[in-house]
Amino acid sequence: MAECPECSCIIEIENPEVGDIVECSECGIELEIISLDPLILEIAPEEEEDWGE
Amino acid sequence: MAECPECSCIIEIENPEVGDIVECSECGIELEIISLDPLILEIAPEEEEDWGE
Amino acid sequence: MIVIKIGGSLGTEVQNLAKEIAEISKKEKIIVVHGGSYETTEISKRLGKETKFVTSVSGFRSRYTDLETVQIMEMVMAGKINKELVKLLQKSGANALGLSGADGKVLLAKRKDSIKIIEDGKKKILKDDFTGKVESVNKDLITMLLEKGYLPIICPLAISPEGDIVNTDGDRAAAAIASSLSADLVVMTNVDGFLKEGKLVTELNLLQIDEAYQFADGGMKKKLLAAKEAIEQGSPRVIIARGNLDNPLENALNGKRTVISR
Amino acid sequence: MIVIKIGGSLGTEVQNLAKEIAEISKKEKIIVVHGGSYETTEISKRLGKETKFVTSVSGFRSRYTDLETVQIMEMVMAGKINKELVKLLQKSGANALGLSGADGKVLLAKRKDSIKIIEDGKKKILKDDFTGKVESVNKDLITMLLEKGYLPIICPLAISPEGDIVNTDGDRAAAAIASSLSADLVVMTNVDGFLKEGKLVTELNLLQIDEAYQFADGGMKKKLLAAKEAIEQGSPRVIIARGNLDNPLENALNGKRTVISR
Repeated sequence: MAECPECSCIIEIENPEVGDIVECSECGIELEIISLDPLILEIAPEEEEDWGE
Repeated sequence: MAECPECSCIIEIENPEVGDIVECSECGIELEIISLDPLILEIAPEEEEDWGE
Repeated sequence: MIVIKIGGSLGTEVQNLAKEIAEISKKEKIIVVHGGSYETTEISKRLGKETKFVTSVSGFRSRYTDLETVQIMEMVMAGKINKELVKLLQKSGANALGLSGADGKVLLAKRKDSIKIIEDGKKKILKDDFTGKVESVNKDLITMLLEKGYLPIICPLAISPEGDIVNTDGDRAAAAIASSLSADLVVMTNVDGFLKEGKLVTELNLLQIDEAYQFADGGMKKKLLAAKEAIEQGSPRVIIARGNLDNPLENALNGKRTVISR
Repeated sequence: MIVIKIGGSLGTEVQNLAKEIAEISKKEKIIVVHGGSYETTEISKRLGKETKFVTSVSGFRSRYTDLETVQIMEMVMAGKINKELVKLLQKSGANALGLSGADGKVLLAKRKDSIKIIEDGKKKILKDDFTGKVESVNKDLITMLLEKGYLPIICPLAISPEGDIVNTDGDRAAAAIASSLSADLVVMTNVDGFLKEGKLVTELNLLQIDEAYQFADGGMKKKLLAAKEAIEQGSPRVIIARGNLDNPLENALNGKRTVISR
């Protein structure tokens, strides 16, 4: 369980891993799992995707 | 035993190896051993020496 | 003026192309942009560095480029491939001059220190990745070199404003260079061009590219995207043609190919 | 104008130097020439390629440079070291631009496809060796780049008239570049300068170099020879100074060093 930094609702996440992107079930914003213990979420960067050689 | 290409005298060479430089005992020119069987000599190139990194 | 994008292989096909390029560069200004992904993976293996590929959100396969990987790419792409191409073209009579995008800021790219990827079906954030997209081209430097008779050979390792060397996609880097110079772009590949259900499509315009996209595989998708970016930003024409035949450049300019224009 | 010859190490000492060079290049034109022998041997080992050193007839140690070694040097020197130096200087605010001697024929060298060496006491001919001596410098290209505000970083892999890439000695390549541009040459090393029986000799002229030669070890012998070649061919001054201290360039220009002049 963790709090959405955008709308403060409590979200349940199954087998979370650091770096995962999850969507807030309430406000739908994309969140990044920053740490597991304690479980902390941050708003995921709006990065355009990229690729190289 | 091999013939000096410069002065045609016959030279004796102990345990020759391809690429060795030897001096003709007669005319003193530098010779390069090109092959062993048969033993063939050529006048060694006048190359300046060089080195790199 | 023509920008020619080739892969990273140094086999017979590029030796044919080098002779053609040297010949044509006598009457037409030419810039070569090359890749090197395959050889980078090979040399990484020999150096004991495991290559990790990630998939971008819209499905493009990309090398996870940590700092050690950047240095291996400097060795393989900016070093071996770039200088072997310089050697090949010098031997064919062209005054080739090799540059990476970092040199003189030929390619300035914005580095994203975190990018979104898909891994085992999960959307994830990947950090410490030195990948980026070309944002600007030092066209004054390229033009100056061309005017003095040099043939620039550019490796798509760009530099970020912070001074980091960044891995960029060769096709898109070539597109950025071509459009900055309003030059045609020829992309060499190992098929005849864009194939729609197995049949060569000889002409496409900007509007048709999105539709063509659905019929293309990963590699061709990237080339169609690069073509679109090139034309939108000022390149008059993009040609996709086969590189592994006898006169690849002659064929690309006048033979069997896909021509994309506005 | 100053040509600065540095080794190939990318440790803290070169990071200090990079900041100084970026600073001084605002008011003085600077060209950097670098080596890379140590790192080349390291990467060769990791790639499973055994390095063979040979001794030239007059006693200089030289790497047997077959074709595979040339490609490893392209990777390590023209690739990794050159581009890491470009990155370092770009981060310090200088618009660095890296080139190998093959690019635009910056360094033209005569390749000797057979050289005389001493092996196990025997004089021998060594074939297929891609080593050579710099015969000419493309000073127009270097001058053009300097005038446009670039800082050239040159790797001593030259090109022969036949189009082969050739290993040349970094000190002598720097000497050729400095003399072609009538520039001062600063050679960074890991001692205070030329030491005669342990004591620093602060000044030497051309006549004294031959005598100094007897007191020098292999590495310093090469630097004295390069200094002699530089001054004989037009460089006003050659400075040999220590590179591994805080402000190496400041020290070289005004502190504890050996200054060689006509």
